Amino acid sequence: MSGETQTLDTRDDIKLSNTQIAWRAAQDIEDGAYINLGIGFPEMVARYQPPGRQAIFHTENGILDFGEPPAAGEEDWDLINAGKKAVTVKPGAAFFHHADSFAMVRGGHLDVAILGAYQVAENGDLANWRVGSKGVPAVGGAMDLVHGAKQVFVITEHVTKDGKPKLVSKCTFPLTGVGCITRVYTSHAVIDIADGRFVLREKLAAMTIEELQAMTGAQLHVDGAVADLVVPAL
Amino acid sequence: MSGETQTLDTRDDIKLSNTQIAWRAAQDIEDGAYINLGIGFPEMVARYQPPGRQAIFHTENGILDFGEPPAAGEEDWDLINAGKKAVTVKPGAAFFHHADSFAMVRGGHLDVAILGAYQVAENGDLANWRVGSKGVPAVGGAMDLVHGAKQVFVITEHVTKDGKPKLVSKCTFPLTGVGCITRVYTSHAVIDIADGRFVLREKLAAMTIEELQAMTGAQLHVDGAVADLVVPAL
Amino acid sequence: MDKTIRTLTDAVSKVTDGATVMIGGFGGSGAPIELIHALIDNGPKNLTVINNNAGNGRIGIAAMIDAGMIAKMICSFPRSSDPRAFTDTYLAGKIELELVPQGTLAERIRAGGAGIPAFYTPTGYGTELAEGKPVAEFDGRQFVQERWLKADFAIVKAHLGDTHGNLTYRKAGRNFNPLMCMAATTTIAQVSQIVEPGDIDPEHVITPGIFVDAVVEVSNPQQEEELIRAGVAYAGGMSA
Amino acid sequence: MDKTIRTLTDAVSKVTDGATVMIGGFGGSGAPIELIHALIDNGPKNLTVINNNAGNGRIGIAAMIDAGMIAKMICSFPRSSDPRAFTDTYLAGKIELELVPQGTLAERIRAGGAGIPAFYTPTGYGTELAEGKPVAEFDGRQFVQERWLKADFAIVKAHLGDTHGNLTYRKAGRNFNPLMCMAATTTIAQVSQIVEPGDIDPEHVITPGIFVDAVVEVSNPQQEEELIRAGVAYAGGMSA
Repeated sequence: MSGETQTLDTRDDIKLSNTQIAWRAAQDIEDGAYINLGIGFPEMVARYQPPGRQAIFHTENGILDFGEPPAAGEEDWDLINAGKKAVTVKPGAAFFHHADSFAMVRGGHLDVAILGAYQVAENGDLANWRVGSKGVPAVGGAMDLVHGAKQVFVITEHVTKDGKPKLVSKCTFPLTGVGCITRVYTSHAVIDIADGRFVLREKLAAMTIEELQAMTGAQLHVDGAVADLVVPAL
Repeated sequence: MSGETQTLDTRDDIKLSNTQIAWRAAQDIEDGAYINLGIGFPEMVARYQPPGRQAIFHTENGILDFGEPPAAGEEDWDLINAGKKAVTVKPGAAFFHHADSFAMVRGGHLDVAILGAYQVAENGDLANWRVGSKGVPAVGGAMDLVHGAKQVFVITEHVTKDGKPKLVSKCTFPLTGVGCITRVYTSHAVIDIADGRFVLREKLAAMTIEELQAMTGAQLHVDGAVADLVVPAL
Repeated sequence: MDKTIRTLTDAVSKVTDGATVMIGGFGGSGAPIELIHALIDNGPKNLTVINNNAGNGRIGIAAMIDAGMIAKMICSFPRSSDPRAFTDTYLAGKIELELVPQGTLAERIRAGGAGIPAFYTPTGYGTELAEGKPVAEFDGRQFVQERWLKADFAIVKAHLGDTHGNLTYRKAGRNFNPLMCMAATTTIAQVSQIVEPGDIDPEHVITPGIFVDAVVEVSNPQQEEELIRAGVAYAGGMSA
Repeated sequence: MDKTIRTLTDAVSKVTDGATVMIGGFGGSGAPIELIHALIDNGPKNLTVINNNAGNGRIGIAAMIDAGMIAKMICSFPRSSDPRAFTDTYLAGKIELELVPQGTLAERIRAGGAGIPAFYTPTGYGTELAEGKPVAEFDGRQFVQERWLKADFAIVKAHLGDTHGNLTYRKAGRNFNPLMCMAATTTIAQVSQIVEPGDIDPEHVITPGIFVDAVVEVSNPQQEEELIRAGVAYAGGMSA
């Protein structure tokens, strides 16, 4: 399958930007949800909470209900998130130590964790911490976050920069977790993982299922309606 | 051995009272020691801290550095010890939950735990939670306290009310813990447990080692000087 | 988001027959007497109850036993100054008992809340309470494998609670309460005062709101010890 | 009882060659920079260091690496904005790395402090970080067995400390610090202010004094992030 997809163009004209992927994922976060956003791209999701909904954000290093970054020059470097960026707290925040923080993670208390990915397999396996055996390995909280949250979402480009599929039948990069991902938001589609299969829920209206399948490294299944993936210009 | 000892009289005239046993144990608690006293008789030890020494008392239900009972009528029933008696706190006290409390116990952070006993065996086994299989069993924190404290002492009468030895070659009552006791303060002697043997350290001057041996259910070893067990009138 | 529930009865209304219920408190300290009595009024049966003790006198958990609501107690010390309710029921063979050393009980509940399915402890090794449990050697010493404890509901007593569910406790009333908040699918807290988010300093929150589902205000909570001394028996129907 | 130590150098004087040292902090938040620099001045070698990260820039743990003091790092994320010290030393094969998922690292340290020699976690199952570790099934799911972590010394940064060793922290500077206090034979805390017993409300104590052996006052502690941004390199000899 990867042989077919290598000839594909990523077609920037008909894909979502990262901010649009983040916006789409944000629409599925319910009011009052407790959520952890992975460092980097997933942090964008916080910007697009739908009006009237208030999610509560958890960061591994011991804060619940943190908020926006402070103004430049106003940073308190004891008040940072897992990405070591300065943050603020909202009324109702709490501080706690790392064991309590990961009790929240591992103990199933988070409603949603949203992470980036190098590869996601149709059985829910995730690879997102290293791409090979060279250099200095660093895992942080990724392996913990994929276990425990009630739902673990991935947001990602549908294919790599050189056109290889990121949704695959089996991960070839080192695993972060086994059978842990429940939903994937890509630049082209929204896909659930159920019973070891990719189930297509939404796709860009401008492309066919066949075109999407050609960009995907494992079989896409259809189980009920496939909606149009519609996002605002951002 | 129990055959011999059944004929013994407990000889009230030459034994320590409970307060005297508690006093003797208290002399071995160093300044600044963290200590847990079992419910009941062991609680008496707190009264006899030598002048100039300040031990810090831990109670399983989540207080470090608690103090005397309050005056009658001044009780706060959220401020109790493991025996459910009202206590007070000293300056420098801390409150914590049960998992942190038993982390202190199990994690080796207490310097000393002092407990009562039905039987202590020469290998350090302790039986102090039930004497048979009838009635309602209740264990509380006894099985936790015998593990983790750097030293676990027993204070006890040397023999039972009907003259049977409480220091035995093997416990016949259900065990609280295996190989956990390091020192025993009795109504007649101070005995260390080392390498699976009772080693006599102090005895009442009014009795011979042979007389003490006759009241004891396992061999008493002598390893160095045996001091006189001297306590004040209390 | 507002986790406030207006009445005690509503707060415990989802507890139904056969549920496993953790109840906070050590003896009467930190015991959610008003929530327990509301639960008695609602009357679910065949409950498994997890508490350090097993009731005292004729109120609280003892009154639940008297009402025939409890099929099984998981506890460390089923004795009290007036243990008749449990003792009589147990000796009559009408209630099951799982006796757990107190520190192991606390750690099993914490493990349930922290997603740790099993752990090893020195506690109980070589005793009848470890019979049938796996044993393993680490660093030359023997340890017993213990499993996590979880529950459908936790019913706890706190001091302050904000509308997000952040809680503080009073003195030794903390005990098992914060652990049980973590280990239950649904946690219901009675608090002496409901405050606004931000009124509790984030440094002083003991139970973060993520562990709490419902908060109900009981502004002058009863103390089990005082009720026992006054000889009170819970007569039912007083929670509404 | 007074656990106060007057100087930073005295506070870390017992840390000798070959010791295992837990160092608190997550990145620069809660990192005991002054104690680390005093340790560099004392100069013990062949240390095993446990921290979430592995140093940043030319200060703190990075400066320890530059000084050739660390034989092995146990951490979850040996990367930073300026990771040269660790990266160069690691790629040159001159420092050993034990990489541990962050939550497992926290739980292993807590287990060390709580007397739990081993526990099971879902984290890492099926990944290369679980290779060679025992696996067991509980409730139909696979879990990895992890062992406790203990240390000879813990070096932590707190906010208030009383002379009995009771500690509070500042905001997310709490992180690994309270856990490391529990898991070390000897715990040394730098605090912004030493206060009298009773000045910290017993309800607000985060680390009870039983876990702390020495308290040293550093009234205006440095923040790693600010030093990095200022391009500071620790030159040694500045702690006395």
